[in-house]
Amino acid sequence: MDKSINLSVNIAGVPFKNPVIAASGTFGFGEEYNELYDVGCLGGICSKGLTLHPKDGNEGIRVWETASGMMNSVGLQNPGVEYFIANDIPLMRRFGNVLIANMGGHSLEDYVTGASMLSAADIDMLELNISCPNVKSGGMAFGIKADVAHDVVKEVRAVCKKPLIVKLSPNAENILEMAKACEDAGADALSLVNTFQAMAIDIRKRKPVFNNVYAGLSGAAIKPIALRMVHSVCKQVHVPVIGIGGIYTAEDVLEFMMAGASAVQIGTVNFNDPLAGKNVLEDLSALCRREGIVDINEIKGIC
Amino acid sequence: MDKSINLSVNIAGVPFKNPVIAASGTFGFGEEYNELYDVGCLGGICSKGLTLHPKDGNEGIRVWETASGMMNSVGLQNPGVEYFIANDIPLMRRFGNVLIANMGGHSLEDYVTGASMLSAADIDMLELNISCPNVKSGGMAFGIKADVAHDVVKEVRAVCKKPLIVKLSPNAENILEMAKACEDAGADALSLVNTFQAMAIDIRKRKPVFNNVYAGLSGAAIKPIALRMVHSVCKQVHVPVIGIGGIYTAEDVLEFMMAGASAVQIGTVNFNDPLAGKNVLEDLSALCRREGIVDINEIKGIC
Amino acid sequence: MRYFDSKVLDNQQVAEDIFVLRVERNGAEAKAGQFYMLKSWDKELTLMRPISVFKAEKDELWFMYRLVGKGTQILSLLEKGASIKLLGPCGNGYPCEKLSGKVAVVGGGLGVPPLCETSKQLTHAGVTVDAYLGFRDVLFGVEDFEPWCDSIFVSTEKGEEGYKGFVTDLLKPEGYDCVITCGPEIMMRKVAAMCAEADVPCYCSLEHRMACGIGACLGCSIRTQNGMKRVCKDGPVFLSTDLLWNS
Amino acid sequence: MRYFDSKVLDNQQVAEDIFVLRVERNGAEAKAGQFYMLKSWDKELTLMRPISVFKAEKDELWFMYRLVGKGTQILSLLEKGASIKLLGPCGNGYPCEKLSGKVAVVGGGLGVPPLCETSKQLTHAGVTVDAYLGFRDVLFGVEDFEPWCDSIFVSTEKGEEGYKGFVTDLLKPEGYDCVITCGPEIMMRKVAAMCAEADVPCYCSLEHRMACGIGACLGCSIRTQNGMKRVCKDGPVFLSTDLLWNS
Ligand SMILES: Cc1cc2nc3c(=O)[nH]c(=O)nc-3n(C[C@H](O)[C@H](O)[C@H](O)COP(=O)(O)OP(=O)(O)OC[C@H]3O[C@@H](n4cnc5c(N)ncnc54)[C@H](O)[C@@H]3O)c2cc1C
Ligand SMILES: Cc1cc2nc3c(=O)[nH]c(=O)nc-3n(C[C@H](O)[C@H](O)[C@H](O)COP(=O)(O)OP(=O)(O)OC[C@H]3O[C@@H](n4cnc5c(N)ncnc54)[C@H](O)[C@@H]3O)c2cc1C
Ligand SMILES: Cc1cc2nc3c(=O)[nH]c(=O)nc-3n(C[C@H](O)[C@H](O)[C@H](O)COP(=O)(O)O)c2cc1C
Ligand SMILES: Cc1cc2nc3c(=O)[nH]c(=O)nc-3n(C[C@H](O)[C@H](O)[C@H](O)COP(=O)(O)O)c2cc1C
Ligand code: FES
Ligand code: FES
Repeated sequence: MDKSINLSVNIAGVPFKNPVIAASGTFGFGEEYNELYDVGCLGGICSKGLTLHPKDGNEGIRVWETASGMMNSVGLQNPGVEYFIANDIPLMRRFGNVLIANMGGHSLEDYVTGASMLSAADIDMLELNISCPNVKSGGMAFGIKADVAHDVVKEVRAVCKKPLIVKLSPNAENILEMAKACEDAGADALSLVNTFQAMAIDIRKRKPVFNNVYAGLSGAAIKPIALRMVHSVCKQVHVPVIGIGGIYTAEDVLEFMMAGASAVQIGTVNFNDPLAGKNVLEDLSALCRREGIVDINEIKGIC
Repeated sequence: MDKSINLSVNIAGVPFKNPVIAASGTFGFGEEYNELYDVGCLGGICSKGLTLHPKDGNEGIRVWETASGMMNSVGLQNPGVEYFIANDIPLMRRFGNVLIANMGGHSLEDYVTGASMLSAADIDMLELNISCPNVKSGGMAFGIKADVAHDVVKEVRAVCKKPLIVKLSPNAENILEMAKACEDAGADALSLVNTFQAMAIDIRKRKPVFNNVYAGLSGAAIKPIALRMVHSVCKQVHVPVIGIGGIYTAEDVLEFMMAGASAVQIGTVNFNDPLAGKNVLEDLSALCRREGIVDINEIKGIC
Repeated sequence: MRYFDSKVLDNQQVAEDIFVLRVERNGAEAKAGQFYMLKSWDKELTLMRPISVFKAEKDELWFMYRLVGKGTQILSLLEKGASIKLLGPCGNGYPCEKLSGKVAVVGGGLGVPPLCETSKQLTHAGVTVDAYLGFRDVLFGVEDFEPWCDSIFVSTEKGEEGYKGFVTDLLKPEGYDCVITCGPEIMMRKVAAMCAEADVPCYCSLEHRMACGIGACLGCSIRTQNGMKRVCKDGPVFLSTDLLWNS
Repeated sequence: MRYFDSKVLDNQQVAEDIFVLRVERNGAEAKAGQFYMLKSWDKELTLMRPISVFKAEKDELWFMYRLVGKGTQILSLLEKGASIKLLGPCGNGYPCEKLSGKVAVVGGGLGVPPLCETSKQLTHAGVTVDAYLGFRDVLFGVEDFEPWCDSIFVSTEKGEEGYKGFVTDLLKPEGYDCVITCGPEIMMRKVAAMCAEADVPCYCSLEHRMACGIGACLGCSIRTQNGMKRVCKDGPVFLSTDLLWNS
């Protein structure tokens, strides 16, 4: 990596050594990919999506490949906040980068309790997932209507002592109103997008592929839509924005940052290239050099 | 083609010899593709998007390839309703299949005037595009809010003597409310989806690719989202639905029909395979045979 | 666990739809029953494809696969010298080193190939192996079991070769210290039930759609007697008594 | 206009990033200045790629292309015998048959190859041709002009070969009955301006992003003196006086 190029960014007061963060749910707690490369080289890691209580997740097929993307219906399988704090945080801490706990929930109470527990633990930031489209009971609603989101963010904000990122769903009725509502309610940063609600049918079985019928679409396929959403949100809010959605390459990172993102998360690409985190970072500094970018923050929002 | 399999469908009283229709804006008025194969073999053809008055469309780059898809910002370039009626309808009539005039607009008045002119002409159906995301002045708004859509559909319905298809935008705030509003307002059928609002950035130029900044995403990339929207709309409305969005293969046609669509439109795939219309049809009858489908209407909505 | 570039040494069609791919091993490990995530594309397909180790030769890894969809289609077109990426070895594999006495390996369809390396490793561990191999119509890979097995029983559904019917009709678990099975779930369930009855331990190798292949995405989790388990990491091999067969 | 399968006869790298692809012609037509939409992929890329006819030989079509992105990368890897799909001939082409006397063809970069077939067809139409060919640093295709041209003038930006500077510095439109140009817009605008001054008719060949390539999608429309025109169907060749150079 080229040391003469500054890749470090700052989000809501938290310094990142570079803008490439592993996206929640695609990177476990970092352990597995750390067998392949030092995941501490990433700017940060978002934990898999936590809920207050442990969850088994969904039955049936959970992942399905689509054209330039994939669908998932993992359904927030996770060990619960308490187990995470006791067991996973210490392991994640060894990586030496920014530790972001990602949390979803089914009820306002769970969100608030979970957030206050997590924010008291040794994490750097909390990312509130108000968007997971997989959990039937609730889940969805928080991420669709701006006023509902406002309420949950406000309550969580009140108990959260760590910088709070709110992760938006592209299924929101109005992504701009949603972003503004979350900002108003006290979000220190926004991240977007989560997966798009989508469907696949197994024509031989004449049945939906997923038990839950719908599942979340991610990957390169969604990048152009995600980029549009990030761009329009960045023009409307004052808090920093983390771009997510089909980011596979260093070029994609620059696109999202030119659209206004302060950093990005990479998800699905980890499955396509298990060294994606490392590779994107290496390419990013080479690309910056080629494009004459000395400090990556220079190009932020120039589009 | 296998004559023992019934592919014919009926939409709002109009018989189609098969459920594969060329999508608006991707097929001109049929002339060009007719040089490559007899486009009369298709169930029907949607004309390129018309407006009351002729339009030059957008400046700058108009098409851009993306992962498993493309973006376009044609901006409804068209010769206007009057020219279309005088010159293109007679040519399209030679094909002998269902002639659907697709019409967009910038104002309620234009919609109403255009629709009454078209519905008096020799077309089989009118497809009202309330969704084109490319035209800055208006266009978008009609397709976003259900109440606005309701008004325009109602007024058009009042003057339209032909079966009226309303084409929905996936950018609608709530696709179900939108569908129901259009049904309530008198749509005889719905077609969905139009393109997704999306963005691309040329990182070398550090500028958006499109002069209008945002453009419409289509192609295989969007199929899983389109399928979900079609499925959920089909569960909510009683009028027939035409599925659109990334349909490339006979398998895709069956997926959309199993999700509840009465027919489909193919757009972007025509660029990937100029014989797509013919090929999808041939494959469809082979696929039906393989899957033991004697009448394609059997599998409609079984998911 | 490594992610590395390898070269195709050979890629032969051995039966209708069935191919054997040989790649440079590059020192990679391979316990019987483990698998690799493969890809020979860049981003045209999103995911890598899980394929079991058919044979682990000194400098080569062999995979036997059926052409079923886009990924295996691309694999099937690979020519000698082509590049291919491997992620692995993935999964736990069969505990060959812990077994002794007489073991039956029971394979069906594409569950057959992984049992070849398994038979070899069992033999090396001093175990006597009988193979029960079931096919739909055409046999593949059977001769590869010969060096490692005492007896080989073969069946086809319509009796084109060997016994006519299911391979489970031939199996008598009572005679074995352990049964190892890989194949369609319906077959493995039957084998597991027979072993339960006979009180013989039975290891099953599961399949599940996978995204990461290394335990990070929870795309392949299944419910077991001991809670949720990842087929790619905690499996693919499970004791039959741990399974719930929840599909 | 046909859409047909063809076979690659040869695909050679002729300079850094520059390749010449030869495919079976299968009786397809090819007027000078026309192009084909090519693809040698299935659905991995959405769109076909427009490439001009470099040479139309009896049984072969030749294309000269620069490796710039994903599509041309895939093309560059094609080997003899590979399948490729062609849609064309697309566009209007140069009106070679209507010209007479002395014509200058002025090409820059990848605008050079289409002028080779053009020079040939002009020669066959009894026209005398001079070629003005501008390159950045490395020459390609120049020798292919020799059979068809009276004089060939070559330039490179830093003078590595031929004249140092732009090829437009060498051109004097006054001496010609018509000028035909293909290359970067900035060059063609200059040529057009010089021709306008000298009152010599000038044909320009435009490039634009294309989806269908046959006039159906309006993805390549440009504003001209005569209204909106499709580069793929109404062009790519336009009289310079019809153009607005609106980019
Ligand atoms: C642990 C494990 C070991 C395997 N070993 C072998 C083997 O040795 N030989 C062999 O022929 N096959 C094996 N399979 C099945 C093999 O992975 C699939 O046949 C292959 O992934 C199909 O890919 P495709 O692109 O051709 O098919 P597609 O249907 O186009 O694939 C679409 C997606 O579904 C997944 N998929 C499709 N079928 C299966 C399946 N049966 N199991 C898991 N995922 C699937 C693909 O990986 C891909 O993500 C194994 C599967 C697993 C989980
Ligand atoms: C009428 C016409 C004739 C042409 N003739 C030649 C030729 O003879 N030799 C040659 O080397 N090139 C020629 N080009 C340019 C050539 O089409 C592009 O270089 C090529 O499409 C790039 O594809 P890619 O996938 O490698 O690049 P990418 O940048 O990955 O392509 C992405 C998309 O942009 C389009 N695109 C990229 N560059 C151009 C361009 N300059 N013009 C139009 N579309 C572009 C591609 O077709 C594709 O749709 C011609 C273009 C046109 C319009
Ligand atoms: C298998 C899988 C599991 C995911 N789990 C979560 C999760 O638990 N919490 C969350 O906020 N997002 C989750 N996501 C969404 C990703 O973090 C990311 O927002 C999305 O995949 C889009 O980015 P990508 O296109 O780079 O994958 C998951 C995505 C995938 C593919
Ligand atoms: C180049 C292009 C032009 C289009 N023009 C129109 C149009 O004029 N009117 C309209 O209703 N839809 C238009 N569309 C949308 C298509 O009809 C279709 O709804 C969309 O592309 C999704 O289908 P697909 O993925 O099969 O292309 C256009 C699409 C493309 C790609
Ligand atoms: S495939 Fe990702 S955890 Fe098993
Ligand atoms: S590329 Fe479609 S009209 Fe020219």
